[in-house]
Amino acid sequence: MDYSKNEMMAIATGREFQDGELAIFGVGLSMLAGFFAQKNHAPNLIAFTEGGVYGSTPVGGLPWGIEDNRISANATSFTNAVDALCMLVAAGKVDNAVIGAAQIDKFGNVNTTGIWEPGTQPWKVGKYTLPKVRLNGSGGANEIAVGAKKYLIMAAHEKKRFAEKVDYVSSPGYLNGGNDREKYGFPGGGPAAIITNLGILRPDPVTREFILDAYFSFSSVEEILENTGWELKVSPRVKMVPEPTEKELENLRAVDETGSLRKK
Amino acid sequence: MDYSKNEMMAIATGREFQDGELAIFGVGLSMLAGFFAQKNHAPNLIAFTEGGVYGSTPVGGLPWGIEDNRISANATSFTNAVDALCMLVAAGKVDNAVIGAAQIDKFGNVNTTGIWEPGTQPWKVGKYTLPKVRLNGSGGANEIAVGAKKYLIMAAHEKKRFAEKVDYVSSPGYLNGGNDREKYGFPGGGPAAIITNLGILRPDPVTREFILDAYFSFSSVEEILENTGWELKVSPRVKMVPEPTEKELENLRAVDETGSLRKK
Amino acid sequence: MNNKLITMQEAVSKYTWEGMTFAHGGALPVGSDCIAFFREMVRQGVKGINCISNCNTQGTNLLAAAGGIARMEVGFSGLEVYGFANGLKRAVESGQTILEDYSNGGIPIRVMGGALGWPFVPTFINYGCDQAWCSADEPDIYPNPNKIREVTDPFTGKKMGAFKSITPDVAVIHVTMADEQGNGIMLGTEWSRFELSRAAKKVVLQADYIVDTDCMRQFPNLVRIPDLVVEAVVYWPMGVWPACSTGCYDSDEEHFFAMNKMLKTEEGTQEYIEKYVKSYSNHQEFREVIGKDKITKLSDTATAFLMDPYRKWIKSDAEVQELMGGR
Amino acid sequence: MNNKLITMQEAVSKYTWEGMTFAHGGALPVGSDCIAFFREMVRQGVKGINCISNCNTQGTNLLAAAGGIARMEVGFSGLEVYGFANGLKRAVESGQTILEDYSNGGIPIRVMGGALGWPFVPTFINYGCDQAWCSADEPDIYPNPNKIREVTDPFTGKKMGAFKSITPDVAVIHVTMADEQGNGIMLGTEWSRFELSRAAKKVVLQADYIVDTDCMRQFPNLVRIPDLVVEAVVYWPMGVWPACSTGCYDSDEEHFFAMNKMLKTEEGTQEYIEKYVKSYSNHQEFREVIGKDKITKLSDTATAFLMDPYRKWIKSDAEVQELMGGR
Repeated sequence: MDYSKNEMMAIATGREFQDGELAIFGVGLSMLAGFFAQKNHAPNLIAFTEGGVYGSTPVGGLPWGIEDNRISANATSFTNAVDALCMLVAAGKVDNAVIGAAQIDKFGNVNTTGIWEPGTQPWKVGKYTLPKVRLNGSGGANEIAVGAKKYLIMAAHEKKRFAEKVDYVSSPGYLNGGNDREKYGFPGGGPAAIITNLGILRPDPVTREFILDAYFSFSSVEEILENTGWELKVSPRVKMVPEPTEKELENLRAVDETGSLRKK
Repeated sequence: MDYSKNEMMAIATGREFQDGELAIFGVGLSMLAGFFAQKNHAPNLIAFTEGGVYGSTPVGGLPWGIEDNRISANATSFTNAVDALCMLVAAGKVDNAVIGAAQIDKFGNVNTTGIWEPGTQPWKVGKYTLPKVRLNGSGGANEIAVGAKKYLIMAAHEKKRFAEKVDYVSSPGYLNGGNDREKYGFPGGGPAAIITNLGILRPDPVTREFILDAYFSFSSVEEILENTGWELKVSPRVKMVPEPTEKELENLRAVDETGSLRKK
Repeated sequence: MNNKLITMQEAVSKYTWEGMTFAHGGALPVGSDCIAFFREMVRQGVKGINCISNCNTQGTNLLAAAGGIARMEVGFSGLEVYGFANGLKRAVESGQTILEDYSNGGIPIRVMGGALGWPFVPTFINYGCDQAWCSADEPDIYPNPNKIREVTDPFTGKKMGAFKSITPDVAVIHVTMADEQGNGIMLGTEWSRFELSRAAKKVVLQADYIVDTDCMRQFPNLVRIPDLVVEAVVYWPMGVWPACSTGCYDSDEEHFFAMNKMLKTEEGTQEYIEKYVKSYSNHQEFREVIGKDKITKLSDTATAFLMDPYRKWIKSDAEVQELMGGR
Repeated sequence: MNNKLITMQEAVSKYTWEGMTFAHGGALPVGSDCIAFFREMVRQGVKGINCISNCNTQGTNLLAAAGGIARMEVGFSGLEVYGFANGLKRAVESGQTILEDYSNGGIPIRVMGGALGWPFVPTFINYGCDQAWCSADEPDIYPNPNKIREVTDPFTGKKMGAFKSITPDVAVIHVTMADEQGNGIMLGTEWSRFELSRAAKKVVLQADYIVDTDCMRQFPNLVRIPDLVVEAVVYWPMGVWPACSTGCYDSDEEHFFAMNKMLKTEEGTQEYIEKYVKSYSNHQEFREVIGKDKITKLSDTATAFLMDPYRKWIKSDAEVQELMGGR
């Protein structure tokens, strides 16, 4: 079967959603993964957006943003950010979600705020100097990281993205691992998986360090280790993720009408 | 001129409102006083209700309640209690307001919750036993007492209502007087006047004890002292409140279409 | 597409139980509340309810008179121009119902705290007064330091009050219109119904009208309660009677007074229950009990024009029955 | 009956000043914001703004590029599918704009705290992460203990975070429709515009349409911003361009990209200002700058039907001009 790495990543992410879950996903890849799940196996997956757009099914192409007209045309309810992000997401009512990452570390902490020259990170030097590259900041991902019962992190698997420790924690995963997250009393359970274009990482239940759980038909344990910036542990039960079925690919491509995932 | 004591009380209360103020009043007497002011001399007095009914002018007779159809028919906006009571009233945005009282004390504390047998009040016995008579509780008056820049208290002048100390503080005035109110950091300034069917009491700026400021043409200092349950002090500048003008009475009676104030 | 329509009997039987924390909404005593739901609670003999009430209404007045309310947290316990709520007053004065006083802003903001997942809510309201110092739950302590606690603003060091947030087990919420999926539109003030719908673990809507979902798609900004927070929808026209539903019908002065008078005594309460609770078994019969002329008169409200934009989407009794598989 | 309509020039000149705390609303980068107001701020050379931004938009991107933003508190500083906001990025990376990071729920809830008159807001969001530990205002301290402080739940003794509330000097809020008295209707998500309208000391509306107050009386539940919190109303059709206004027009992809590209450099920014800021002096000329064909195309939005119920109350340019005494 012919499919792209991004299609596999989207399908693997979509498979993590179960029917009837209340979910939130951002624009782009994660939205495609979510809508794929809804179309493929979770017809009662309920999704909404950060600003409180409910009941919508996008029209007219990939949305320009998560609250734009393309996603608003069929909505059954419009509310606001305090409702969607604070009352539903941050307060712990969402079952599952997807966030992206510019940088991610072995405890599932996500950085979307800035990249520093190595050795000049705030946590390293005890100062908040300007980053080398300013990114976009947290958006609504922090609310998901804090409040969702569980959530998934999607990222391209590259050594520079997969760091021992992120430069800046925009969205807390398990922080320094172990029970460190519990200190803050967050309502949500933390990241359940990191799903990349090469495989799937899941947290060790005790140390909360992410370890390699599965690779794809086109990747390998070795390739993944090479592309990870920390000494990635491999699960003794590491396995290959089942390839997309025809039905899955068909459903994904129906959702990905502009073919943005198909490019290899 | 022929007018009732209640009409004088409503007019005296209405005179305390200035044009352009943002105001809130309850159902019944206080609403009539407010709408009188609007009609008579404060066309830009802006009033709203506890539940967030904005821009309305009641139709079809005296409202059954402060958010009912008679007050809702012409509204330009409906919101909610958190908005109206917490964001506007309690947060200190309202200029002036009126509340009623079943019992009131010399520091302007208001009781609308219950009447106890003398000597069995919670503050006296250190216990919260059931009151002899259960009243209706605070409603939105507590928010007004806490948040309005200033507010007026309307009450029938009777010895049993005007107590040295109220049985239960539903809506805090100056509490134990002096700077006692300041302890709680309330955004609002406290009660500006007690307006009764016999006269007007205002707080001493230092002790915050309410003293007799004015009597009506049909009442007297003596009558007011007799009908007050504490040793009421009399302002050295005590004066008679000007009688209603013809225009005032006309405007009041236009507002009081059912004639509820006219009964003597 | 989840059809959430159930009957009133099913709703009460499934969503109420002894010892539960039950919230309702909910305008002031004279405004919209799920009064019909309370009637069915009385018919089914529901007892031991811990009630979260923005205000008392004729619903809580009736349930309290029938001995169903063990405890109540409330902002206002009267009936506005209709006076004291005799059923509730009797239950409180006899010690049958424990009444914990707050204010009309206090209950909504505590519910908002529950919706936000906060354990507490900062407050100036109900602070420095007897709503804080008197606790019906701990009557032996005065001033009570536990009901409304003290918290320090970490930025200025100043003290203020802290409410405990509320997360009811179930909220039953009156809406003017709902679709079968549970999207709800309220006309008139929301009071705390928006916050309640997010704070409660389960939400049931009681609707005057069932409308097509196309109505929601035309007016999404009016749909303040989206289907995803709602478990069940009960269709019950005139369901706020004898109070008023903005856009639909006025307060029934005559019945309001008569009802409150009857709830003043145990005998009157039983008589009321016989005549206005046990006398019907569905909403068609319920409307017969109110009477056609009375309904016509009450429906001639100055707010009726507010319903005009939505009439074309309203489903008839027969259409709703069909949606419910004939129930 | 207070006519609050003023011109855009008057609004910017009266309601903006150096050192002020300016809030705007406000959906995400691609959604509704008072972009036209920002253009006029740039035209009038407003500098030294302390900006409260739920999200960056093309408005803040432009004002930052023009050197007008001294400091900004923001939840998201990008442009969604359009990428990084080059004007803002340049201002931040050069040190011209101090950027204090929060999240998309963080700014709204802090504004809500301001609306409620609370000095602080309890929080789990932005707590236990670098939004708390890094402060652009105090860059020499890490982890910073002052930006988001610790507060103890007085009921359980557990620790949580505390945000400082926000009460902006002025909030300029885009609404779909306003009447001349300042009642505002938003179509689409409100983001934090409701809270902003209560938290700000002064509120100015920028409206795509001016409608008759009868529209508000027909749809009072849609009027989430009542006149009493509003000081001024500016009529400015296509005022969100190149972002989208739900019910009115779509995002202008072409201009969105082109604008962001131009804001990447100082020269491009000057060119942009010449072409798209200084090239008009009223909203009629502004629409000529966008172009008739482009407007027709953008207005052919799949959300257009959302405006249908309100069209009969929309006032024409001429009617609005008359209301404004010919200005």
